[in-house]
Amino acid sequence: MRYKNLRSSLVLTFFLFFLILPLSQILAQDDTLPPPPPTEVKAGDTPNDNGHSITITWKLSGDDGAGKKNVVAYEILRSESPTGEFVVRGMVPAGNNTYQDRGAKEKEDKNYFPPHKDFYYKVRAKTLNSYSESGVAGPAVAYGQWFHIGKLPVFVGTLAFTIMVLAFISLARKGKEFYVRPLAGIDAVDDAIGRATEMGRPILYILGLGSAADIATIASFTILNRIAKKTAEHKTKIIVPCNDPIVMSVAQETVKAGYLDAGRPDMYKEENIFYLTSMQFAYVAAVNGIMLREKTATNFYLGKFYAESLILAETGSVAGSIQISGTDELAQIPFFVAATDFTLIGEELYAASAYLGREPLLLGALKAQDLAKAIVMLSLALGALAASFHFGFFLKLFTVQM
Amino acid sequence: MRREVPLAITAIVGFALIIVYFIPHPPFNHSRDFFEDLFFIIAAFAIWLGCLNLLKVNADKVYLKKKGWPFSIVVWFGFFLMVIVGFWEGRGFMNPGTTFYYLYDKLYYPLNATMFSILAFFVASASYRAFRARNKEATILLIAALFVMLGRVPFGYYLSSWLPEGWRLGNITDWIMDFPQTAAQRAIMIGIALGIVSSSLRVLLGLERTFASGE
Amino acid sequence: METIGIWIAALLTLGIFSFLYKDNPFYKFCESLFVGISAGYWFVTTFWQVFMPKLADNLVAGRFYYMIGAIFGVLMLLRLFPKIGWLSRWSLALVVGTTAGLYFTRYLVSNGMVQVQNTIIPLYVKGNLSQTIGNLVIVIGTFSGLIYFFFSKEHKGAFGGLAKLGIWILMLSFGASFGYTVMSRMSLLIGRMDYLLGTWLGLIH
Amino acid sequence: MNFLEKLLALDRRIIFLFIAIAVALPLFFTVKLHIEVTPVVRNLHNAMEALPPGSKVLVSLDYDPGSMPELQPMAESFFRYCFMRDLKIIIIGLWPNGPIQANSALEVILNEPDIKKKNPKYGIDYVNLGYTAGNEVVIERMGSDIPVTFPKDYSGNKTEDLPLMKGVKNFNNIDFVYNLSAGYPGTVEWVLFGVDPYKIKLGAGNTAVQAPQIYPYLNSGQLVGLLGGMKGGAEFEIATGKPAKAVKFMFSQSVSHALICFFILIGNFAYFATRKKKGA
Repeated sequence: MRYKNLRSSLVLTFFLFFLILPLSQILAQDDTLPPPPPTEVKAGDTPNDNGHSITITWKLSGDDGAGKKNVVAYEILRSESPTGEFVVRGMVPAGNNTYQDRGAKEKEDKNYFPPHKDFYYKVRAKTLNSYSESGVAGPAVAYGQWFHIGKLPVFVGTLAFTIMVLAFISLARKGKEFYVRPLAGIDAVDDAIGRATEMGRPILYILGLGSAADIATIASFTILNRIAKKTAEHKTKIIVPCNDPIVMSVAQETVKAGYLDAGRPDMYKEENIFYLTSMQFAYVAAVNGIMLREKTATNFYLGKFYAESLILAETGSVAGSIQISGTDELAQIPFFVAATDFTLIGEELYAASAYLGREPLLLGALKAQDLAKAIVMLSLALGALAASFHFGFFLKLFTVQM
Repeated sequence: MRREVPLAITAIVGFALIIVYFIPHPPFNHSRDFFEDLFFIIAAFAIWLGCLNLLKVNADKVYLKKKGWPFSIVVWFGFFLMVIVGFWEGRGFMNPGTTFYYLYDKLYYPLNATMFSILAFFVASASYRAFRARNKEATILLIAALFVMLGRVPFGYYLSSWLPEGWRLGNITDWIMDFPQTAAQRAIMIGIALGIVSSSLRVLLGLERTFASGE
Repeated sequence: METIGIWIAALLTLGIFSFLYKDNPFYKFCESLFVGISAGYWFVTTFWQVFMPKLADNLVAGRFYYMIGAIFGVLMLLRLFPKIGWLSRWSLALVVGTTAGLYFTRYLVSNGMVQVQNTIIPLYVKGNLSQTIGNLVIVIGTFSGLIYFFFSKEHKGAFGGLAKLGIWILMLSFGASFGYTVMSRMSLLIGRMDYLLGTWLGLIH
Repeated sequence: MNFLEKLLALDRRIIFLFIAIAVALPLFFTVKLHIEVTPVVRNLHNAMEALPPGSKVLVSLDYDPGSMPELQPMAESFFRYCFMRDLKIIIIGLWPNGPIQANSALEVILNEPDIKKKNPKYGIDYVNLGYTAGNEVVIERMGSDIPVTFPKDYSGNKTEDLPLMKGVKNFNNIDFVYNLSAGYPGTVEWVLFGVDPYKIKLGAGNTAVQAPQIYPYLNSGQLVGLLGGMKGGAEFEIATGKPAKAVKFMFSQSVSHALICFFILIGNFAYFATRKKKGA
């Protein structure tokens, strides 16, 4: 008897279940019923910015991704008083729970966002044909920060590195001798100049396509200075065609200074350091011509180079020149390595000026670089180990927020 | 004055820009953009230096009847052709349909594209010359280049289709690009970063000052 | 006009290509024209796209602090007058200081810290052998590559061994980059050939 | 000097000649190469196949003549595909040259017999809204109002008067976005300023040099699919069943690659052979 009842109630439940399920589905289609509103709305200053933005966060509506799953978007509304008129400031698709209300920094701008002023916010969950609003959050004030916390790792890195450089330089000043290992590209410089002298043919020095302020170009200026001094001693002609007017001006000064150091200012000829054009391939077309017509014995390509690197290196090889290259442009290093006789790879180019000059102060800076490199390598090794054991602390040390 | 002022300007501007990087508060947050603009403006002035130098060198060649002087007239012609038309057209000088655009499209572009495409020939001759298995390093260079070159065209498919999926040339290419290539690039990049940071410091501290040299 | 243009463009194309055989007057002509045109093009573009918007427009809009740019720009030009030419070094100092200051943090972050951050990866990925090997290659490769760039120690012993490994990884990468670029370089030549044979001569469709 | 030594010091002009032939000759032939359609291209094709006829696709051409060899075939195959499938095309450019490139691609495609039969009409089946300055800001503005961002089309007609643009207000009325990119602004900007805030469906074609930088966005799903370089273009043509320029160019590409590899091999052969002789 009791079992029978149980069975019939089970049947009834089943029946009801299959009746209710489609019904509930039909009801769910009815979007006129507003979704549950977003909750826990919070508004506050956006951190680490210039003070023209407020960040709003909320907890998703019950129908977003769950429940009836019919929320399509959230609208963010703003007012200057909790009871005043709220205007729509922006919209984000469903699934998002933050919004940055940003505005322009100029007072004249239509979309100016005043700092140091109270604002109130509401968030509206929208379905296709209805919506519901959250409670009012605020007041929130936008203000600018004086230090970007997310950039703290960079700050620490900057400070640490500066201290290291200064420390090594002061060691160098005190007369400490530093050892640096030999670099093939540097050792080849003297031979290359000697070769040009023996053959009685000129040296071609290309500073690349960089501006006078690119670090690669600056490193190249220092090397040019040393080489110019040596060519003055050997009475060898040096030709420096330039791609940038400012680079040309500095190159003229640099070579002149080199000749002065060698005690041969009379031999300096300004017409050998000249400007061609700033357009990459036109410049290369002209340099190609110079190589073949002047039959340069030695070509230096030191600085910033782009696609033209291989055109230069191959034409130089047609002309039978010895070629020494160096660049920090990642994509071009392979071509120089393959097609020139010696290549200074990336960092070696910057180090070259210290190598050639053997100035203790520059060598000191080089030592600081090596120390920093050792720290980086240690961090890499420890970091990878830590990551293998799902230990995320190390990664955080290097994570920079923009 | 001649030496100290430039070094002081470099140091003050440089260190200020480093400090400003950490300050989001106005007006400092825009100072970096402003200094970048200054950089471009100065370069825009400096272009006179370059062009005058170019014209002078070529005028000298014509005047002194140096070897190949007629070509210097061509340089002058080309320069003034572009400058006159460019200023005549005004601000919309590069809009399609203008004479300047025609000159760009029919003179500048083909010359530029051809010079660029010469690379195809040089890539071939450089590979022939440089990719010899002289030692271990050169052999690695050579093999990696061969694999990638073949792996990127249908030809590589024919060569390696007998291999199981995942071991074909195309897959090997992808693997090399994804892992060893990434590793090497990172090592170079980190080295470059340290080098640039250190060189920047040297410049700002006035240790590397060839750029301000002279009398 | 269009037909003349195509002929001129085609002849200039051939002129540049003739350099591949040897240096010749035809190439010299194209080269000189190219240098002149490009310098003129650069001059005009800089005027309309840098000088006007970045200087003139800002001054017209009342942002007079942009005068600083004009002043330093004029100082740069004083090089043309030998007696006061040394003043141009002030502008140069500004340019160099600006870039050094901007590059310092830019490279420290994007080339330094971000790369270190990306290399801190687990050495063992459960159930994914190829990823595990790949990660190992990345970490060891970056590490040994950095060893190669170490200036203070001679490449000897175990250190030298790691440096050697570093060179191998670098060479592998250089070879791969070289091979990878061949494709786009060939595309450029194919584009030119298509112009000569198709657009100009109409031999292919 | 024996043969091997001559081979070792081969005049590069001979190599140049061979390269020129290897590139030029295949252009005269149409050869059926086996081109495997990789998943990234397959995904793009599938996403476009899923669009019903009449869907509106926006194509942004962000390159200049410098990247024509790689990207122009992609533009052409895309237009051909859209016309065949009756998809409505809206052309824009974030680079000044983009809309010009589009016109020259259209000129080619509209003259193809298959397309001539379809007889697509300007304003109804395709429009070219031209170029607007502002780089990524243009994308942002399009998110709120396309007709305001592009008030007039390439030939100066009012955008609102074009039948195709009726009811096109912003990205909500666009079914698919396709971007051909050679740098900045390009695919990265479309992802950051289009996909992320407006959830547009984006496919892209890139130069071979640029493509590796775009891969991370594919893995994260922000990009539907990607055509990388000439090979990607050829794969798309194969996927759509209409082999054209890229496939043809790919033959040149293949032959020249093979030739370079062949040269490297004989160079090494000569190198080892002469060395052995010297050693003996």
